[in-house]
Amino acid sequence: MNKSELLKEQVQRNSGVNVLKCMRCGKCSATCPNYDVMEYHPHQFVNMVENNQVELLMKSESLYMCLTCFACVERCPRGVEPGKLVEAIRLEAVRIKENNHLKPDQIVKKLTDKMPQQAIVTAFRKYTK
Amino acid sequence: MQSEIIKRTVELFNSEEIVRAIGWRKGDFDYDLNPSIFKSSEDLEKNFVYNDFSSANLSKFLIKISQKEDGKTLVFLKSCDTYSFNSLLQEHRISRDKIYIIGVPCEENLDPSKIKAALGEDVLSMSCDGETVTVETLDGTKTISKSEVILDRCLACKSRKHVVYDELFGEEGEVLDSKRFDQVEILENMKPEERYSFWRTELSRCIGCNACRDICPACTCEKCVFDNRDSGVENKVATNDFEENMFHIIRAFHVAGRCTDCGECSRVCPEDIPLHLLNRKFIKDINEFYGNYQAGDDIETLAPLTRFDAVDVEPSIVKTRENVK
Amino acid sequence: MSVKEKTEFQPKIVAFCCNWCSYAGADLAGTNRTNYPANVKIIRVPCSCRVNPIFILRAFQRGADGVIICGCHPGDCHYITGNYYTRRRMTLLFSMLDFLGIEKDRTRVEWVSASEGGRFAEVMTEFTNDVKAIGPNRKLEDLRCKAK
Amino acid sequence: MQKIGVFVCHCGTNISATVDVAKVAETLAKEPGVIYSTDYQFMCSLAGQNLIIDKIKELDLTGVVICSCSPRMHELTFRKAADKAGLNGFLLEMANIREQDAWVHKDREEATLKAVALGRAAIAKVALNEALIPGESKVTKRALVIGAGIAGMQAALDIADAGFSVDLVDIEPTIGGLMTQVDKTFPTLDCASCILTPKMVDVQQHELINLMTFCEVEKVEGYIGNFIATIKKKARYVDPDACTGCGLCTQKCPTKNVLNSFNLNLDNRSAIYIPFPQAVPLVAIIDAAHCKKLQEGKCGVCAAVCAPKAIHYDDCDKLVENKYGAIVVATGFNPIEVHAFNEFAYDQSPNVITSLEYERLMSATGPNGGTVLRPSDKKHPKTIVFQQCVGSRDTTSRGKTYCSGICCMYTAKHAMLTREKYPDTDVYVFYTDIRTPGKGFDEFHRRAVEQYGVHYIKGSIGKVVPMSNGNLKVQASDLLMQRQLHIEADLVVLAAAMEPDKSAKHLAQQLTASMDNDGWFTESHPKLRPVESPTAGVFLAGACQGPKDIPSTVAQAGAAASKAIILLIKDKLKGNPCVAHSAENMCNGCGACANVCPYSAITYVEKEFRMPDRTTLIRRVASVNPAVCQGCGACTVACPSGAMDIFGFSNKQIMGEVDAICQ
Repeated sequence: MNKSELLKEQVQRNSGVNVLKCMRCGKCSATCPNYDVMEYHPHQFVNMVENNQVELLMKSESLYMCLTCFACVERCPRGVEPGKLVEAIRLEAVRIKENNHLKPDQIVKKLTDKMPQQAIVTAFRKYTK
Repeated sequence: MQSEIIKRTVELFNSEEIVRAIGWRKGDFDYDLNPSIFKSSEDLEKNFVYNDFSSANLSKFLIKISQKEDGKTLVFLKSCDTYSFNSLLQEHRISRDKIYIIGVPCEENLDPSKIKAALGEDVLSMSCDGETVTVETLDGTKTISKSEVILDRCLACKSRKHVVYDELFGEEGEVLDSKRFDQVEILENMKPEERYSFWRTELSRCIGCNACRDICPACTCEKCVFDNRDSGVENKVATNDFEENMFHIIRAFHVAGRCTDCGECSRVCPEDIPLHLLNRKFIKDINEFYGNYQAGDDIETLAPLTRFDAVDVEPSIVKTRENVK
Repeated sequence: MSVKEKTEFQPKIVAFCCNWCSYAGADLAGTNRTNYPANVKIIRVPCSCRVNPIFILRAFQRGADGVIICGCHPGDCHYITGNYYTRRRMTLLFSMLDFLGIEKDRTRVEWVSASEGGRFAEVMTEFTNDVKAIGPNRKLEDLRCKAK
Repeated sequence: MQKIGVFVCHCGTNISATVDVAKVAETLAKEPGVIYSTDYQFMCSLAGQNLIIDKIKELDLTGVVICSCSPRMHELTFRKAADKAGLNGFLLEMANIREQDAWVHKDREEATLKAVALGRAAIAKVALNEALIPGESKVTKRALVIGAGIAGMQAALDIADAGFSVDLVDIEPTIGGLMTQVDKTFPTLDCASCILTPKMVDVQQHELINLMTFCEVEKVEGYIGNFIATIKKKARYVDPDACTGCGLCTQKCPTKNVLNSFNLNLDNRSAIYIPFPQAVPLVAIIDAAHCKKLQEGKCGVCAAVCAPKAIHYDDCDKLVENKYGAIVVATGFNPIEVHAFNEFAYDQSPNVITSLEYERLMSATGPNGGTVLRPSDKKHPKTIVFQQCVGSRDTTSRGKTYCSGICCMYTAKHAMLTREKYPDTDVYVFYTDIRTPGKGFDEFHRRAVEQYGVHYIKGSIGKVVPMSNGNLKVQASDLLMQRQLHIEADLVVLAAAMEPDKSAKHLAQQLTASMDNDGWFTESHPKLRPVESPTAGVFLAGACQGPKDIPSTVAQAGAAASKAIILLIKDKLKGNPCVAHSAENMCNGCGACANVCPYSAITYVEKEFRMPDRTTLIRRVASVNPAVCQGCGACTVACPSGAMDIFGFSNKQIMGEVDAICQ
């Protein structure tokens, strides 16, 4: 198992999500309130995890654009729960620590009008010493 | 308690509510009780005993009486006996409307053979006062702590709750969180060879007396398959050693899902074979595989072997599971 | 066949096959000329749920070394629900035999459909090899031998 | 004294190449009970069969064992031969030494030994066989069809055309079923009424069809060929024989504000009503819950205006009992309720409707006479958004896991008809997958896209927000363009999943017909017996068995009818004699056997027994109905006492085989 596959495995295990249950209906992205500011959208999170592209997601700002409102979790007809997947990928990002976690001064720079409040909270929450 | 029970039963006799009562009759000694039918209040007043040795489960006697006799029969049931009663009711073996149940409270019963083993065979009488058992022997009075002489099955009591009764003496009890599967687990944790040698030692003592079958409230067949000459497995005279061992496996299988774990089989076994462990193994497996089930808990839920789930475990689980070596 | 093979332990294996799926699957193995060990002797039953635990123990009593029960796949039973009962009964029975210390590889349940001739042969070959590996069945008979 | 004859077949070289047949015959000759043993080139040939017949007669054989091919191949052939010789066919057993021996083994010695073992098992079994005579039962030459939608009507017509009387029962006051509410049908776009109403009239006029509308099947007992059904005739308060269907009562009725269920509550009707103008029978009915006379005791206008005096306020439910030989189930389907899908705001806006409601909006008999006007303000909608898969392919508790099968097609139909009638309307269809596997179906869908300019978007509506002007803000995903869409729509149409009709469950219990987890009736075999229920004598027509469109429904109804006819045309049914039977003296009446019986073939009777001490005793014992029992044997293992056994596969016979094999 290479690194990408390992990440996929870990993300799925931590979230309890089975990405293979997705039937590509797009309900998650349809229901997402922060769709427009995301580079990768909820359904892409699911599809990209399936295709071993967790690292791309970890690098993307989209990871912190998710408001964790769980509308996608609520509405998904197949019980895939994309929101939980996002959380698990965030956790992976946090675990890498020094490599990519946000430093306090970085967060300050990100405090723009566009940044949703919940994302700020999330950013702090993911901050580790 | 005994006098209260007698008083009430006499009332029921006098009001012609009941025509007979099944209870425990005084034997040669006050610890040696026999299940018996009392047909008059006089007989009952004189010979009925309810004490720490009233161990026998009386529910099975109701079958023949239900089939043959008219009038209402009173039966005394301890909490564990009520489960057997419900099972019999569920299987249409007894008629509820012909039976009056007095639920009698039960602490632990005592085991006369344990007392004898500890204090010698020459016992004249035994009585229990709270925590101490006082024993009159030919050598004089002796005492022993109750906890040392409790009947084995009562040590793993599953429930003090009477699941069915018309009248209850004492407080309503509760289902207990018993450790009754501990012994099964000990065996499960042994190596198969050790288990094999355990059972070989135990079952080899079987003398084919059929006491386990005759006492069992789930073994109520009009004619046992092992007594039937046409069944092809008649067991009257075992032609080889395998047959008695087959008897115990099949007997356990036949009561699987129906056995209420009353423990009578082991209590009456003259060779002290722990037959209840076979039944408990089935109960434990059923709980693990198909969800918790207590036979006799109610009379609606179908026994586990007469229902199924489309997603039941496969038999291969026996090979793959980790909790049994 | 070499002399060595002839003298090796040849287990007696009884296979109970349901009439509608597994017996037909066994017939298909024949039609396709798919080999499996001759140790396996098939008894036809209407449904796997016809197999009484007594039959299995009887087979062991009379000298069988392995007993396998084959039925339709769960959900495909010709009698709608028969094999679901088989599944529960045999799970419990096998667990009990294990509890008594009997080798787990002597008994088996397999679901073989009428179209799975190849699988029937595979299953029988595998089962025969498993039983061969554990050797002759003594334990079941010995269980009642007087302890000395 | 057994006199068993053994016949070993060479099957050309099929068997003899691997098995030493002469040696097998020679060895088996020494088995106890065997008085004759031989081998022959082809046992199944005429000469071979004659050999068997001659030997049975000559040696007065009591049992025959044929060592040859699979009994699945030739058991019937040989049984017939034995019968011809005067030996009951069930006194013959086969040892399968071809498929299960000669063909799967290479070593001649091994295969020969195995053939001997299999032969021994067959001899051991045949020695215990009993002569069996299949039981016979009479067939009642009348069919019951439950549900009078397109499936039930088709089945009833076919059965009646074959010359058998049919009772056609429907829970609604009119026949026709759900198709009466449909406007046009795909892929031909012909009007549903034009093809349905003539059929309804055919049904009404057929002299062998007895219409029982507004009736419910309460109870069904009995078995194939001999069902007894109790049917409840619900109070209609109008004598259907007297009513002329003039409709005067409906015009004069003062209660006009009852929601009209035929138009899915999109408009109102009176308390006494005729469901729709083409209803069959064309007879009024009083909705008791809303009738002033029945609720409050005053009014009585309808009775006053009714010239034929057809109205009876004292009408009540009646039970009738009838006998039937065959039952066809055609209870159909309904769209699911969509309230749980709150993201679509169905409960918040009248302009969010289901597809069937849209069907009514388009229909000439609908609330607006066929003009599509949105419910809130009767304005003509300019933007209509369709959402597919509402509750279909949904594994959550809100929906159904299966694909409802017809939504892709009816949505395409709706979109196409809308664009044709109102070219100025924008139509969007949000889909997950398009599934159009019927004849001409995908072409139909492509026409909607290519010729009618319907915007098909791969994606889903995420949220519908009703606005104060009645319009709907629709937020949706467009997966192929990777964008989120925001559409202001006038009307949102939801393609709700299909579910079985609610009446089906009770019926299934009565018929002991099995259902799957979703409540669809299960067929006896998914491929080879698709219109037969596992309960013998019960047949399945239409969507009660699973989601279906009209052509498949009609086809299946015809198939179910022909299966019913095959049954009804017989005077007597020959049963399978290999059925269970209970030894009453050993039976405990515990009920275990009945609990596991998939066919409810076991009932209990109170039986009097003479005891050895001359007393009598009454016990409950099991009794098997041989006409219903299929002989699976589940009961025999559930029975602890061994009282339950099966003819042809008895405990002793199987143990005889076990013993012989393990010898």
